[in-house]
Amino acid sequence: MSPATDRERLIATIANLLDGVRHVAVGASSPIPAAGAMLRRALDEGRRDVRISILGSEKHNFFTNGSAELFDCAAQGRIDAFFLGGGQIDGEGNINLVGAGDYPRSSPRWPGSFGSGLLYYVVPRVILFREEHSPRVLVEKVDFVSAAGASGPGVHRTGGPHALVTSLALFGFDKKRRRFVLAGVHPGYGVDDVRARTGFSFDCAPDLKPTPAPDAGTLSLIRGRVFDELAETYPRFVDAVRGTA
Amino acid sequence: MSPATDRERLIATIANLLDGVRHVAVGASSPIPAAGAMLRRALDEGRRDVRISILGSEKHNFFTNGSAELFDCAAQGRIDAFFLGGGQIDGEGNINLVGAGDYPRSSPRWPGSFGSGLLYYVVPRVILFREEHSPRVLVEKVDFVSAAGASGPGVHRTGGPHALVTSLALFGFDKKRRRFVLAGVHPGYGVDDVRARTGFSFDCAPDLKPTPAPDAGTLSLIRGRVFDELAETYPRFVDAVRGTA
Amino acid sequence: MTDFISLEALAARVPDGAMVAVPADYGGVAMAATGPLIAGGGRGLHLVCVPTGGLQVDLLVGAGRVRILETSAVTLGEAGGAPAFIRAVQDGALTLRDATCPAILTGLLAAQKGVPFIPMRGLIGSDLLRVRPDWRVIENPFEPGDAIVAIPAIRPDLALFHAAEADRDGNVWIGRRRELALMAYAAKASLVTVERIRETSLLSDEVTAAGVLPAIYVEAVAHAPGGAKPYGLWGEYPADAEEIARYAAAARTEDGFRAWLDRFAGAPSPAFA
Amino acid sequence: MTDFISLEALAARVPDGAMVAVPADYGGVAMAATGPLIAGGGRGLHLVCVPTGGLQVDLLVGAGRVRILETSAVTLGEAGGAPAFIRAVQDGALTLRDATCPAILTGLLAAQKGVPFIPMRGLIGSDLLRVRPDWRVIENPFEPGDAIVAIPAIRPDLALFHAAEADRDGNVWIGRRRELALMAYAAKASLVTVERIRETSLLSDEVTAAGVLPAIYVEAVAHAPGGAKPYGLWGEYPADAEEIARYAAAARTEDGFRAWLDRFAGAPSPAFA
Repeated sequence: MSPATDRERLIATIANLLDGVRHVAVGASSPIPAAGAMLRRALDEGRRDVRISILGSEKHNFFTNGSAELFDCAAQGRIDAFFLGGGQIDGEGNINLVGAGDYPRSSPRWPGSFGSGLLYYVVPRVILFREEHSPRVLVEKVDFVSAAGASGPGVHRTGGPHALVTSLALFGFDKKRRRFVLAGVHPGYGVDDVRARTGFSFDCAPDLKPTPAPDAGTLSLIRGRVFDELAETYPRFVDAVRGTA
Repeated sequence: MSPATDRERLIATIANLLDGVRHVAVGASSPIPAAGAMLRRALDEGRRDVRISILGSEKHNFFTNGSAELFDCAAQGRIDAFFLGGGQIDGEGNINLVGAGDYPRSSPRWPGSFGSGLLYYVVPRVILFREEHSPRVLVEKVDFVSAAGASGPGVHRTGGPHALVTSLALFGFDKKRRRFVLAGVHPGYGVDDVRARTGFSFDCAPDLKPTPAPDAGTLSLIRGRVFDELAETYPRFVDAVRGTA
Repeated sequence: MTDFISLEALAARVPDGAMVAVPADYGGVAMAATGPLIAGGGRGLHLVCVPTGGLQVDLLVGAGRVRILETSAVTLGEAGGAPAFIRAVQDGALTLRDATCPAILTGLLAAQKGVPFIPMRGLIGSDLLRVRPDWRVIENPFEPGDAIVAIPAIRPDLALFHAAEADRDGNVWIGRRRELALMAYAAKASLVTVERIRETSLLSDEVTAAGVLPAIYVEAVAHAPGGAKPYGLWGEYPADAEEIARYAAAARTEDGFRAWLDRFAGAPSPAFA
Repeated sequence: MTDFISLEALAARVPDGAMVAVPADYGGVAMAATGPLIAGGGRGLHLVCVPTGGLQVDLLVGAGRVRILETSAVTLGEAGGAPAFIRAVQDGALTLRDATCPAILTGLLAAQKGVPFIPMRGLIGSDLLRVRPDWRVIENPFEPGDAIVAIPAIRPDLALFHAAEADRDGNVWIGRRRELALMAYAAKASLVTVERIRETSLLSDEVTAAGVLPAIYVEAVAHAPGGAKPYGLWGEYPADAEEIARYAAAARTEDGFRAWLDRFAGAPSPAFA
């Protein structure tokens, strides 16, 4: 078997972050998070049932109460993990899905905040996923806060950032200090590379190590069952990754 | 054709009170109000469409969003008329559906307030219907206010009592003075009979007259089409009234 | 995932003191679970009627299983008042939380939405508001001087109801009785009895999917054909008005109540409360 | 009762300045009404995207028909950003009301419930709250010191969407796309385009009834087979991703936008704004 590709490593990293979840929701157009969730489900089979809701998918959508049900479920505590991205993500975990520069005439203007204004606050494990790791994306301070990374006392907050996964590294988030903590660097890079390409300051975990590659059994699951399942929703993505594997 | 019975007169009286409505809702176990609504619909045919929702009926129920839809529709202003009764009704239009005596150990205890706590406030024409006309029912002051007849400033109030119909008389309601106004007395009775059997004081309309009997065309509609339609939901009631007609 | 269990096992999942939401007469009452619930379920229940109660509530109250009763009404419909409920009220044997239908629906909606309260119109000037200190009059933040009532969230431990069908995944077809979905969303978990269990997924076509409560809300399903009787089930069978009237007559006395219940439950019922 | 009219007549019922709620890409977009709306509908519209917008919104914005845009996002999905929307934002040609999906759904729910507002969690500490002075932070009346955001009711003049079927009474089958019902409850009236009109009542059996929006909310229906294309319609046909991508490429220029729109509408479009 060929070694894990970068994307397969990301999928395995995400599956690790989902250890123990009962229900994970995945936004539209998110093949790597969806694959991570499918891998988690495959790894847990026979021990624990993992539900996956993929927004916009007819097959992976058991909701029957319209657009509201995802948000209701999340507010009820029935969703353990969700994925968010961001045109900008800052060192306090604030995310910006609206645009750079002065609002309202943002440039670039991105689509908008979607459900982040609630989900970031009530889903216990929000995994921030953005492949591009650059000072343009990972900024000191976002230009517009679509959803805040942390909240003070007096704000009901059962959810928030659990990790930040990029093509370069894996960060945890320290809610008390409101700072990201570098927990793993992908092979071929060092902490200095991460610092050079990150616009915010962060801490380093004492046990910082290279993010592990999936073992052979896991890799085989990814290339077999997970990509087969993923192809139902993301056929072009699977064609592309299978071509490189 | 035999002359109108008392109940046929009540049905015609209610149909008159519903003149101009687009949508009338009728509670469960209310055959006379339902017949009044059906007569209104029959009279308006070809000129104006009248919708009737009968709660608990499968046939006359176009709601598809569960128990909430009636209340939502009412709060949206989509229901023009509704019927309420009351173990006690007082001179300010307050109604008591809970029980007599000291709450909570009421005696008698009636079923409860049902939807009155909202509907009385937001349905423009609430028709209070109670066949029994006695000082026991029509009291000076109810023992428990399930829903208030009138509200002061600072209370959103788009609905309230429009009329009170009993086996003896028809009252209107003066919202400003918070008093019932006797508008009609059924044949065979006079104002003094009404006073003697009413526990609250009330005003008399200057044009007070006997409540009119339905004309021959209306009576024929009641005995034909209206009772046929009513029999789908209230077969035993129709058997009984047709036996006396 | 959803467990498929017996009525007795279902009833045993209702612990002492649980807050349990149950539907109105016309809405899919899990009548067949009532006997097992009295025999082997919890005591000191807090019943929430969505939004009114009937025979099942009267049986549970008469059997002394209810400590708190939150409802907009208890009635046997055309058969008249609910005898055990009326006795319990007059004996002061219940903590009553009298409500109005939309207030109960609003409280459940607040739980569905994960918010502490939702406001509703009406109620001001009523004694309902006086006897419900848990409801608060607040000022509409968008219009000074406009008073409105805030109804706190109702978060039942369990919702208990009967429906036509479940599939093997635990999805339940509730059709247009969407207050059952409301109860299930608001509750921590739902216990459901069904007429039939089907082998194909209710979500496999969009027409049946439109009437489905998804399995995520459903903790357990018990197979109970005719499980709403003597109440009816929409699209399945009508209510047995004669039987309900017989109950209403019998339950005027404690002995008559017990005799009817024993016959209904198919076994002598255990000690009441 | 519900009127059955042409797409042009339907579009003509959208007056200048109307607040119009439209669904998300996946939810039954009345695409076939877009051309007629630009040709003969109102100007200066206030669009409310439930809860996000796509191609239809981009066309209306690009044609200069939109004055206020209330949305949680505008996107062409895999085809990328919405070019006319982005241009209008950067030109300052729109009054933007940026939101988050559940805030829009909450505002519509408040209208459905006939209340001035409903609270929601989240939002605190965001710039959404800063740019939406119409949202208020209040104190939870049941827990001192607990801040929560009150979202005011959104009461559209019209809801405009596409669905699979209507019957002759004006009932519309929406299936599990219940945000269409939410829009319709909240709006004063709904304008609906449908794939098919059937002669038998959708309410005549409980299985189809479960997915019905009743006629009381539906002012007018227009027959428009394929009316969501190039978007898809659940259970009917998939989206045409290539066509949406072609639009995304064409609309990068004003000329390309206009050429695509003329072809889509089947006629030269009138002057923009």
